[in-house]
Amino acid sequence: MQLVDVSLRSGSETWLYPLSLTLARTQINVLLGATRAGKTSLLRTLAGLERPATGRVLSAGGRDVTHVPVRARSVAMVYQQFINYPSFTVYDNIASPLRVAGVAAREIRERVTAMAQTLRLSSVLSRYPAELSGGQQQRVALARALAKDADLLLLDEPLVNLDFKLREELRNELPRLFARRETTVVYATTEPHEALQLGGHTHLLVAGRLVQSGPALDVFRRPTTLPAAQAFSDPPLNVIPARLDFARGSALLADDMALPLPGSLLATLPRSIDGVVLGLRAHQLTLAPGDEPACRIDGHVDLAEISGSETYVHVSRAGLSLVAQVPGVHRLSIGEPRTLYFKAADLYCFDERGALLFSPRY
Amino acid sequence: MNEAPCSFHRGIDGMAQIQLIDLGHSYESRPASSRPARAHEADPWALKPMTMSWNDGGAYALLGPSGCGKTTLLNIISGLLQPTRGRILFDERDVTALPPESRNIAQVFQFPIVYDTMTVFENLAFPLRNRGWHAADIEQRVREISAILDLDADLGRRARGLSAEAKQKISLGRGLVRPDVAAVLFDEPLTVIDPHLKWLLRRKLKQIHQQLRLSLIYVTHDQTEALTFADRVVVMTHGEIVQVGTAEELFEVPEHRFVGEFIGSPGMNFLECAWDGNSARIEGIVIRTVSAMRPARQDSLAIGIRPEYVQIVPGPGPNCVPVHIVSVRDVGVSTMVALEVAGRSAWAKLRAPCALSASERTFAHFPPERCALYAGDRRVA
Amino acid sequence: MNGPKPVNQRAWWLVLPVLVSVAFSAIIPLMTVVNYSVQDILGPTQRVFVGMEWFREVLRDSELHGALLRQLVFSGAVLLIEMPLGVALALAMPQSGWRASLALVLFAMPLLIPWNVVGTIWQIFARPDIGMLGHALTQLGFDYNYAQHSMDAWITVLLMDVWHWTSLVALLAYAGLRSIPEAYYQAAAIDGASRWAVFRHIELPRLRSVLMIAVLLRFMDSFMIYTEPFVLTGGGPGTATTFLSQYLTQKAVGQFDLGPAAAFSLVYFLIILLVCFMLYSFMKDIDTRESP
Amino acid sequence: MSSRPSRAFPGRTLLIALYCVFTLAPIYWMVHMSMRSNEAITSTFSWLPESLSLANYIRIFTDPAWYGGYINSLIYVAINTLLSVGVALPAAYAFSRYSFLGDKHLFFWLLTNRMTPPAVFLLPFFQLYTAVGLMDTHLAVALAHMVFNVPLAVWILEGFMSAVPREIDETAYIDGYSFPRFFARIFLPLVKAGSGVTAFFCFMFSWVELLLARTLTSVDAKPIAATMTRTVSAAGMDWGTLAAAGVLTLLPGALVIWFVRKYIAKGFAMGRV
Repeated sequence: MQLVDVSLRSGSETWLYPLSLTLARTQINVLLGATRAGKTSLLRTLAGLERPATGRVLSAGGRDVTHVPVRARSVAMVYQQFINYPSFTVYDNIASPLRVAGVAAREIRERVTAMAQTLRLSSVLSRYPAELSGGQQQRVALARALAKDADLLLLDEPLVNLDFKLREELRNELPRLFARRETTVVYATTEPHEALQLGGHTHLLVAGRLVQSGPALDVFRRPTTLPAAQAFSDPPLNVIPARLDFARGSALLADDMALPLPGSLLATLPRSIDGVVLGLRAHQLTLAPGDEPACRIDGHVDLAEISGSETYVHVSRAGLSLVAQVPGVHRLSIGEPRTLYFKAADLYCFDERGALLFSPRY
Repeated sequence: MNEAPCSFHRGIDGMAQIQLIDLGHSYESRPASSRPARAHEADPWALKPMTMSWNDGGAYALLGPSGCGKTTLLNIISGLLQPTRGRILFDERDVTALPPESRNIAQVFQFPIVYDTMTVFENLAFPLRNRGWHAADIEQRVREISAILDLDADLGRRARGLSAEAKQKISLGRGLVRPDVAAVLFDEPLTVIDPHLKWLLRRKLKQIHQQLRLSLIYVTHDQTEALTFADRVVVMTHGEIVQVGTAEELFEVPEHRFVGEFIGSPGMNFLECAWDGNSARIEGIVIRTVSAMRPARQDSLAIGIRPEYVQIVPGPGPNCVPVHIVSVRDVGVSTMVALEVAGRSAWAKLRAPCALSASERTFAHFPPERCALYAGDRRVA
Repeated sequence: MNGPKPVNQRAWWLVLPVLVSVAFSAIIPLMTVVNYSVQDILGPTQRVFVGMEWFREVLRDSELHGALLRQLVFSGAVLLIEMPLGVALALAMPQSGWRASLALVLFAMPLLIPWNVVGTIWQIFARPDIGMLGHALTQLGFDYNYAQHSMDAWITVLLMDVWHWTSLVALLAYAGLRSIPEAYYQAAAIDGASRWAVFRHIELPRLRSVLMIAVLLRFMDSFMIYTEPFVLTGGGPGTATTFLSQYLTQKAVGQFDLGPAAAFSLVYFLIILLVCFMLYSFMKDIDTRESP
Repeated sequence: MSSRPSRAFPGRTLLIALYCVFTLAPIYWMVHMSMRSNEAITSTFSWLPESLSLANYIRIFTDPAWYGGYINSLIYVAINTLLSVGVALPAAYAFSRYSFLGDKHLFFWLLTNRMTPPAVFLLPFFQLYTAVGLMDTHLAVALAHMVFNVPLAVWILEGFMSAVPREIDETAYIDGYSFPRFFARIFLPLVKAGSGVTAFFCFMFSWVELLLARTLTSVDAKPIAATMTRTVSAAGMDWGTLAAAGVLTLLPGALVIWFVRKYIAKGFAMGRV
């Protein structure tokens, strides 16, 4: 499946700027981006629910399907709301695409039963969707989409409306469900860690533009631009504007604090560069110095957010606010002075227009 | 009964402010649109009888999945719901039969509730005016609260045109404006807030608690919200309080299997084990734990260990069990390893990237100081 | 995501049946009316174009001025009585249980009675000789006779309309009240709000759109009232209760003045359209002034 | 279950009670009259029924001119309700789901038909239906009533349909449903309640209208409401029969209300809750 120069507009609003994108066949393709970045528009264009203003949509075989109506395409879709046919039982819901396609009754029964088994819906087949919990309703929607065995399976933030623990559970099940199929999966999400946990290919969208594509970890570790690094970062990427001081081999922050930079970094930078933007992922910051020599930034605690197994420590100092993702539970009071440590080798370096100058090695 | 772990005192800094005495609730006739059937539906208690007390000036969170009874408990405290059993005391005064307006509490709801026709100032002043405050005092208090919530610029505007965030801040402000309340209750107040703005409001709430020293009770299903906000978190499931503790306690020392599974991502591993009369064994290997007591029951024993503390080691040793690696996934900030231990699946969450591969057979080390024994659902001391 | 509705010109096919069915009974007759309004019909085949003649005549017609004035007073009185009464009834309705069902069914009853039967019911009810109301008033010493005294006729017609239509306002307001989330009342209780404050600051603002519909419906229907007073008073005594529709019918069917009747029809229709539009913009205006 | 905050205000029960009495009194009086003979009515005044006579009702049920009126009314009301809901369903779907050239103007124009005084159309209707040979048929009345019922039906149904998430339609198209099949199998069951409410309103407004119904009929399709004007005879008003006929016109309405009593509140919210 391939999009060529596709753009999407509605009235005066542009949802997608012209972009070309090739989906990795029979893999999970994650569309990652903030709300209104164009994920849903892209999914709807792939499904045929929206006609692109420009460009073409090509099917796996290279056939132009831009103007093929939705009904005639081999796609299935799962929405973030739990969309099922309220007047059908769970069984009829799962069977519905098969019935429309004219599959033989016996085969329908077999496929629905098998699908219900996989998604643990066997005991509720005769109930109506409204009688089910949110997690079950979304599993019904998944089952209906999977039962169809379409070439293209689209999922639009399917877990976002579920309770935290249910989300975790279903997220672990999903890759297993997709793995057995000859289906190209496109999964839209706003959450970077979801993209990482699902694996596969990640396509980063920022404000209606495709900024980077590639295997999830590659995109995460080697963003080509600052917006890409920021889009694929949760908690947010720590962004530190600095001036370079090649003589002393360090970067000067806004309040003239000097950060020593590794020689390997400085060596790659042209001498003409003055201002840069340093990027640092939250999990690279620690509350205690490690064994290796580390850089340090002093500041005051804004808030320690405890997620359960981790703590997000928000620290600020003159014009700079940072967030550190540290393992374990740390209760820190607001305003408490605190030092954050990190290794200079973990810094990303971008020029002032956001292009990557240096990326840490993995 | 399950009352034992629920009652506690916080040293000498004053008497308990809110006391629940043998409090329980059941809905005799469930509404037709009630929640879907669950395994425990036969249980008549929406809230099992409980006794506990909450201190003046504390920040508490009621945490649990939807349908666990936390909102029922909140509504009983606020007086919107009459408990079918037990009493509730504010400062030793029995308020069980009092309506909300006579209870001296404030509440902030899940969705912003503002009086559309009033300005922001009038909204904030409303609870004070209704109680006959003098105009000058109202003015001063409203300015104080609006300053804390960054609402100063909007004070003269009508509430209806504002964003959801601003409206919810008005709701928060109306909850906080009365200085003499016994408690301010929050019912998932950040639901409508944009995810990337949530931490700012969480911070506001913490600051407010430090500045105003009001007693706050916060209901949520979001563990981050509860653990970040509260000094003490009350974890509930199936209408029952299973643990009350600080964030550290809930993470390090879950008293109940539910707490272990619910807190943390992924939750705690529970691995079935046998009891040989002296120690716990998995596949015949002795597993030492921090539990010093002998388990009261010998069946359904399990070793609980957090995925963060599981170590993958190349060979056997003390507290090491053979494992089968199911999958290895580098998720950027850590490596998630799915294991199979004695036929049970478990997670290991490793900080550093590792050179493991799926379907490999190796060993997992469970550090004894990180392991605890669970008999049934409860942790063995 | 709730984006804008997709543009789809083929949706016209779905609207076509409505268009055809309504156009048949609305556009063709309207054309006829427009046609008549500018012609003098002298015979089946003899017509003369007279331009604005009939309009001028109609606008100078003092009988029509009288009917229009009565109509405006009547519609104004209807709105002033039925709106507050309907809202009060909606507020007073039981919240749930069999009482609520009973009240709903009772309230809906007058709405489902054929309009001429409404007139008949009130005729039987209010006549001084055989009617309960008329008899009672006479017994109490009032010289009540709606067939002879203009004032009595007026009050009776108004009372009949209140009886007939207040339920509609009450039911609309009741439905609007039911859609206010419970949490608003809970918040108000906790804030210590008085019953009046709850009404003023929660219920009334949230009933705004429903009440707008009610005002428009009541205005339109009262402005077009025909059957009920026709049966009850026949427009009398004299012309005391002759409203616009009756006057129009007299002109068109009774006197067969087709041209003036048609011109009058158009003026009538335009007045309704204009007043509805004014009411609508007025209420919209309040709406926008409330939210700067 | 929950102790709802009090919404009571002083005198609320009294207000409801008084209004119920006000609503019931004229109806009671008509029922009372319907069971008295004409002589009794005009000679003696009585607050309470002294003898329950069904003579007036028997007269109606044995005279085809009387009961025929009921049947005529019910026939054109039924035709009108079916046609109105039938044409409004696809149109309301179009308004709730798509934007198309002139959609807002069309919707507004439809609503203006609700604002047209029936008196305005009396004569043109008469001529039009005479010209197409529909005079004095049930269809004529049904069609005429569609002028105000179809706009109303579109308006109410549009509210109900907008409450159904658009994603359901899309899911069905993705599943391979054709539009007619989707509409019949999936969408209609979802707006069942809305269609019921709409039918109720169409029934109501067609049933209570007389002016057009009377103008467009003479013999074959004459509605009951028009038949009632016959009771003025040489011997003065036949009050008893008139009251009995009036009582009988209440029954269909009362019956319908009873069936939809649970949905009345929702119906008046027009699906826009």
